[in-house]
Amino acid sequence: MFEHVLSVIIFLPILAGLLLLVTPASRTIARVTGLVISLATLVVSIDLYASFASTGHLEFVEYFPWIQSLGIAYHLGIDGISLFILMAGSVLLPMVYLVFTTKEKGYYANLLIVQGAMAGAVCAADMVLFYVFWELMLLPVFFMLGLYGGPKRLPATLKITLYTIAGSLLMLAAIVYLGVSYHAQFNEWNFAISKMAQLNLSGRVAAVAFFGFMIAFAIKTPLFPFHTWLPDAYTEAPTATTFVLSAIMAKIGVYGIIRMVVPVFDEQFARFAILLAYSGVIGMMYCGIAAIAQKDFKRMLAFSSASHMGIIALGVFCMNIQALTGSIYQIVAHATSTGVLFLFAGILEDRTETRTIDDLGGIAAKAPVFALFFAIAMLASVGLPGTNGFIGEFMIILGAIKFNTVIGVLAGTSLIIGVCYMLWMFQRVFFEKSSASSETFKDLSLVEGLTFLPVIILIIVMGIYPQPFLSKITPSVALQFSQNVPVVAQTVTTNALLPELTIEQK
Amino acid sequence: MFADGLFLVFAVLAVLGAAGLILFRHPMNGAMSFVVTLISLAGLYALLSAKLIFALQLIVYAGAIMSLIVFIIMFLNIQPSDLPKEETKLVYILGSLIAVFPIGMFLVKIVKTLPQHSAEILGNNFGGVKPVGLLLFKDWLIPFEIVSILLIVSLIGAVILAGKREVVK
Amino acid sequence: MGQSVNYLGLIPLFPLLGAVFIGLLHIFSSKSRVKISEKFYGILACVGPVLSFILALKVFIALKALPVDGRALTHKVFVWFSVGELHIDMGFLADPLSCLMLLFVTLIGSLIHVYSIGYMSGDGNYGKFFAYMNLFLGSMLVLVLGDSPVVMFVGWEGVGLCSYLLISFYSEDRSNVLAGNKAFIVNRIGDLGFVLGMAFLFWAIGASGFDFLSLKAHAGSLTPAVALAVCLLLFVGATGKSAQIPLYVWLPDAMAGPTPVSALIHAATMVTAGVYMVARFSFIYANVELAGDIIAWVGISTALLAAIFGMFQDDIKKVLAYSTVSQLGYMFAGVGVAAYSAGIFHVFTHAFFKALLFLGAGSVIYALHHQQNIWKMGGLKEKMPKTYLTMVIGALALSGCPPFSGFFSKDEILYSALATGHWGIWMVGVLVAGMTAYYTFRMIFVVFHGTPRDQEAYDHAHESPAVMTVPLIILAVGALFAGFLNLPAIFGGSQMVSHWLAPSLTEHHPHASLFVEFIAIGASVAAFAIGIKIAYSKFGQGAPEPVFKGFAEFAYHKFYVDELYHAIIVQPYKAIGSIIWKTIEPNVTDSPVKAASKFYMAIGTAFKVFQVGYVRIYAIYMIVGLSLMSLFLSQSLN
Amino acid sequence: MIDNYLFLSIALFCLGIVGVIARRNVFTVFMSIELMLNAANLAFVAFSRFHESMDGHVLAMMVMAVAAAEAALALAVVILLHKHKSKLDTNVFSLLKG
Repeated sequence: MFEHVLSVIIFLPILAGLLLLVTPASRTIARVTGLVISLATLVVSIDLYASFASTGHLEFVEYFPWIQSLGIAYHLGIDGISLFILMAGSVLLPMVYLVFTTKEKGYYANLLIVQGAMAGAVCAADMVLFYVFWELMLLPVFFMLGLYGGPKRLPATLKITLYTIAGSLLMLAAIVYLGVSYHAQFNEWNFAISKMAQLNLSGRVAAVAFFGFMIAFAIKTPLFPFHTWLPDAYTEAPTATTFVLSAIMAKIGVYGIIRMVVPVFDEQFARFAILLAYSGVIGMMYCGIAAIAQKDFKRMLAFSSASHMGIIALGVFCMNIQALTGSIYQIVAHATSTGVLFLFAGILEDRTETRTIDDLGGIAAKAPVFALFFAIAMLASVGLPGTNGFIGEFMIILGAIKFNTVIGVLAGTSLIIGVCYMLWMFQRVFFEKSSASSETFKDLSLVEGLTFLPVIILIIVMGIYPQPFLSKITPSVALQFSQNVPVVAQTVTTNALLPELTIEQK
Repeated sequence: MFADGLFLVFAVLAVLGAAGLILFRHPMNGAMSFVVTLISLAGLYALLSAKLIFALQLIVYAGAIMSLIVFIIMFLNIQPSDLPKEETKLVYILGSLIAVFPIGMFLVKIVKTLPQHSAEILGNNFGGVKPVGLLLFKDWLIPFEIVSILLIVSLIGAVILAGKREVVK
Repeated sequence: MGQSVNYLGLIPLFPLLGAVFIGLLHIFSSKSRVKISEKFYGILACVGPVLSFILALKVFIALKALPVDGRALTHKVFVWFSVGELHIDMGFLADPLSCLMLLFVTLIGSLIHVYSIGYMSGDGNYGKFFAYMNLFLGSMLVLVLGDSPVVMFVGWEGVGLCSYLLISFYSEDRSNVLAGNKAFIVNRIGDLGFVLGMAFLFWAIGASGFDFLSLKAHAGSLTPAVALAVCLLLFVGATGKSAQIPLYVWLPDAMAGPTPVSALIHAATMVTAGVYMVARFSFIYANVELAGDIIAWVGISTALLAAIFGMFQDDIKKVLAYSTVSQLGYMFAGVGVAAYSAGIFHVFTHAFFKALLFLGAGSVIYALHHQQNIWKMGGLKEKMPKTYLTMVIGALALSGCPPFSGFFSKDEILYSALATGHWGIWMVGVLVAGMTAYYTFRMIFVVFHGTPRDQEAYDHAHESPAVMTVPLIILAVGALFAGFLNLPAIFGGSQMVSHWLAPSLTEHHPHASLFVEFIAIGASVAAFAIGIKIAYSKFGQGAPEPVFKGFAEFAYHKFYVDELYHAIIVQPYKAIGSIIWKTIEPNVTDSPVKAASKFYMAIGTAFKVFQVGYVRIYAIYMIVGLSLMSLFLSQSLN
Repeated sequence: MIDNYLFLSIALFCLGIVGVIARRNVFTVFMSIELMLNAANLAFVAFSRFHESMDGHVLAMMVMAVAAAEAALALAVVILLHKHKSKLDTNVFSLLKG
C-alpha cells in the first residue's frame, strides 16, 4: 500500500475528468478513459480495503496544513464508516461506462469529477475540506442534469441546485460557528472533525447550528419533508446521474450526520433524536405510499429510494449500536440494489423509449437474464433475507424497537410498504402479456450481463455472509458510542410511550 | 509666465474641443473638435516635460487613432437620416452635468488637499525617450508584454468581427 | 447442550444448489437454443430432495442414538452477523421436532418432485419450475432447521418468495400474478409481526444468545407483558404464513399455481410453518395462557369459516384449499390449547393426505386438460381407478374416518381441547369435522361418481402415467398408516410421536377420564358419519350443478371478504398514495419551497423595472450612485 | 501649478461622462470614452511631474495602447452593428432589457 492512496482515489478521477473537458476527445475516448480511470480507482480501493486494519480510528491519514492561520488542513482519513461508502462508489461507478456506451464526452467527464468529489467528501477529516468537496459534488450533477437530462430537466436542475445550495450555506454558517466556538474554548483555530467532538456546545445558537447541519444533510439525503426536489431530479436526470445521486450521494448525507452531527452535537442530537426519527419513519411511509401512485417507473424508484433513505436515516437517529451498524450496512446494500435498479431503469428506458409502467409488460419472457437480475436487486431492495437488504433493515428495526416502540413498529411497516409498490411494478413491467413497446426488447448483452454479475453476486454474498463486512464497520461504530456515553444514557427516557412494553435496557 | 499663458490657451482649447464633441450632432464634426482637444493635450504634455508622451500623443492619438475613427465615419457614409434623433439632447446634457457635478467637486476637493508643486519644465532629460524606454523595458517589462498580447488579441478580434460579412444574411 | 455435527447445513444446501444449477441451466438453454431434455431436468431436480431425505434419515438415526434429554444436533456453519450484544450464527438445529418435520418435508417434497416430472411435461418453462421447486424446498428446510428465529426467518421469507414465484408461474395471466402478489404481500404483513416479535424477544432475553436453546433456557425471565406481546406478534406472523383469520385470503387465490405447487405449498410445507413456529416457541406460549386461548379461538374460527366456504366451492382445488385452511385452523386450535404434539402430529398426517388429495386432483385436472370445475366432471372412477382409490383414501383420512391417519390426529386435538376444558372449541371442532366429511365427499361423489357431465372431456380422460400415480400410491399408504405412529393408549398404542417430540416441546399432558376420551371419539365418529351421509344422499347418485341462493350464495362468494378487504384496505391505500402524489406533495410539502421561489420571483419582477436595456441608462445609474457617494464623501473630507 | 492640470483633467473627465450618458450616437459615445481616457492620461502625466518619476509616462503609454486596441475592436463592432441595423443609435440595442 503506497502513501497518499486516498489522494490518488480522489484526484485521479477529477484530473482525468478535467483533462477530458479541456481536450477535444471523442466520446469513445472519453468513455474508455472513464472506464480505465474508474477501474484503476477500483483496483486501488480494493487494495485499500484489503489492507484496512479495522482499528476503529482513522486510517491512511494524510495531513498537510492548508490555511495555517485558521487551522484548516488538507486532512484525509477513513474509518469503518466511510470505508464502505468509498467502496460503494468505487465498485459501482465502473458499471456506468460499461452499460451506457453512447453518451457525450461531457457526460463521462462529469461522472469522473463527481466520483472524485464524492470520494473526497467521504475521506475528508477536516470540516472545511469536507465542505469544499461537498460543493464540488454538486457541480457535475448540475451540468449533467442540465445538459443531458430529460425534457423537463431545467426546473429540476434549478430545484436541486437551489435546494442543495441553500442547505450548504446553512452548513457553512454552522461550520464557521464551530470553528469560532473551538477558538473560543481552546484558544486555537482548528477545523478537524475529530477535534470538534471535544467542544462543549449548548444553548440556543448551538441548536441553530445543529439544525444548520441537519438541514443540509436532510436535503441531500433527503429526509422528509426536504425531499421534494428528489422526484423531479431523479426522474429527469440521465440515468448515470440518478444512479450517482441515489447510490452514493444521498448516502453522503447520512454519512455527514454520522460523522459531523452525532459526535459534535451530542447534546442537541439526543434532544432532537425523537423528532428526527419520526421524520425518518414518516418519510419512509410517505414516500413508500406515494410510490404506489406513480405511473413512471423511474419516479417510482425515486420515491422508493427516498423511502429507503428514511429508514437508513432512522438507523442513525436510534442511537444504538445495532441500528447504526445496520444503517451503515444498509447504506451499502441500498447503494448496490437501488443503484442497479436505476441502471436497469435506464436500460429499460433506452430500449423501450418509454418510462410509463403501463406501456410495458411481459419482459420476463423476452429477457430472462434481465428479469432475473432485476428481481434479485428488487428483492434486495425490499429486504428479503438472503440478500444484503435484510441484514441492515433487520438491525435498524431491532434498534428502533429499543429506541422507541412506536417508531420501531412504524419502521417495521417498511417490510410491507416496500413490497407493495415493487411487486406491483414488477408485475406490470415483467409479467403479463408483452405490450407493443416491449415486444422487441433485447435481453442483456454478454458485456452487460458480466458487468452486473459481480454486483448481483455481491448482493447475495453480503446477505449470506455479512460478518466480514460488519467486522470492518463495528469497531468504528463502537468507538463512536464509547465517546458519547451521555447520548446512550438519554435514550432511556424516550420509551415512555408504552410503559407496559418498555424493555429493560441492558 | 509664458508657460502659464500657454497652459491657459491649451486648457481653454481642450475644454472647448470636448464641449464641441458632446454638442455637435454629426459625429464628423465631433471628431474634428475632439482632434483639437487631443492636440491641446499634447501641448499640455509638453508643458509637463513629458517629451515622449507629447510625441506619442500627436502621432498615435491625434494621428493614428483619430484617423481610424474618421475613416470609419466616412466609410459608413453616414447620412443625417441615419443619425438618431436626439430632441432631448440638451435636457440630458444639463441633467447629466448636474449629476456629474458632485463627482467633479469631490475630485477637486481631493486635489486641493495636495501640496503645492511647481510645474516648471525640467531639463535634465526628464521624460525623454531614453529614460522612459529604459523604465519601460526594465521595471515594466511584463505589463508591456501583456499589453502587446492584448493588442494582438484585439487585432484578431477585429479581423474576425469584421470578417463576418459573408455570414450576414 | 446438543451434539455438534457438521452435516446439517448440507440438508438445505442440496436443494438450494440444485435450484441454482437448474436455474442457470434453464437460462443457458433459453439463451443458446441448446435443448436440454425434460428427463435430465427431472432427474437433476430430484437429486437434491432425495439426498436431503437420505440425510434426514441419518439425522433421525443419530438423534435416536442419543439419550432422550440430550436429543439435539447442532451445526454452526459460520457467524452470520454479530453486532454488539446481537450475535446470530448461521446455525442449524435438529431436535425431535425439527427432525419429524424434516423427515416428512423431504419425503413428501421428493414425491412431489417425482410427480411433477409427469405433470409438468410439455411446459415451456420446465427448468424454471424445477428451479423454483428446489428453491422452495431448500428454503423450507432452512425454516425447519434454523437454530435461531432469525435463521428461521430466512426460510420463512424464502418460502414466501417461492410461493410468490410459483403462484405467478403462468405469469402471462394477470390474475395469476395478482394472486402471487396477494400471497407475498399478505405474507409480508405476517412477517412484520414475526420481525417485531423477534425484536421484542431479543431485547428482552436475547442478549445472551439468540438461538432457540439459549432462548429456552432464559424464557423464565420474560415479564408477562413482554411474553404476551411476543406471543401475539409471532402469532401474527403465523396467521400470515398459515392462512388464519384475518390473513387467510391469499391461500384460495394461490390455487392459480400449478397443482404440484399447491400440494407442496399447502399440504406439506409452507402453510404448516406457522404451526411449527408456534410449537418451536412452545417454551414461551406454554406460559401465556391468554395467548394460547386467542390462538385456539382464532384457529377454530378459521376452521369453521373455511369449512363453510368449502361446502360451496365448485373448483376442485378451491375445495381442497379451503379444507387446508380449515385443517390449519384445527392445528392452531391444538397448539392453542397447549397440545403442541397433537398439533404437530396433525401437521404430519395432514401433509400426507392433503398432498395426496392435491396430487390426485392434479391427476384429474391433467386428465381433463386443465378443467378444474367439478360440475364439468363426473363418473371418472372407471376411467381413473388408481386416482379414484387413492383419493378416496385421502378423503377418508381428511374427514377423520377411523382408522385413517386423520382420525387419530384430529381426535387428539379435539380430545386435548376437551380435556383442558375448552368446551366451546371442542364443540365447534366437532361441527367442523362433520362439515369436513360433507364437503370432502361432496367433491369425491361429484367428481368420480354418477354420470359424466361433459361427455367429450370424459371420453378423452385417461389414467395418469406411472410417474404420477406411484407417488399417489406411496402417499396413500402414508395417509392410511401414518396415524398408527401416534396411536393413543386407549387403542393400545404408545403415542410414539408424542413421546418422540416431548424433549423439544414444553407441554403439560392433560389427564382426563376415560369417559371424556370416549365422548371425544364418539362425537368425532358421529360427526363424520352424519357428514358423509348427507353428502351421499345429496350427491351420491350424481346431481346437477346447484344454484346458490341466500346464505349459500353469500358463502359461495366467501362472505365477500375479499371485496371487503379490497374496499377497506387496498383501495384506501392506493387512494392515499394518489392523494399524497397529486394533492399533498404539490400543495403541502412542496409549498414552502414554491412560496420561497415565488417570493424571489416577485422581488425580481419588481426590480425588472430598472432593467430598461439601454446601456447609457445603466451608465446613468452608475453615475448617480457615484455622485451620491461623492456627496457623502465630500462631507467627510472637510 | 500642477493643480491646474489636475483640475483640467477633472473637467475633461466629467465632460466625457456627460458625453457617454447624454448622447445616443455611437461614435460620440465612443469618442467620449476616449476623452475620459485622455483625461486620465493627463492626470498620470501630471502626477508624474509631481513626483518627478517617469512611471506615469509609462502608464500613459499603456493607456494609449489600450485605447488603440479598444478603437480597433469598438469600431469593428460598430461596423457590424451598423450592418445589422443600419442605425447608429445606442437605444436600438436593448438586449439587456429585463
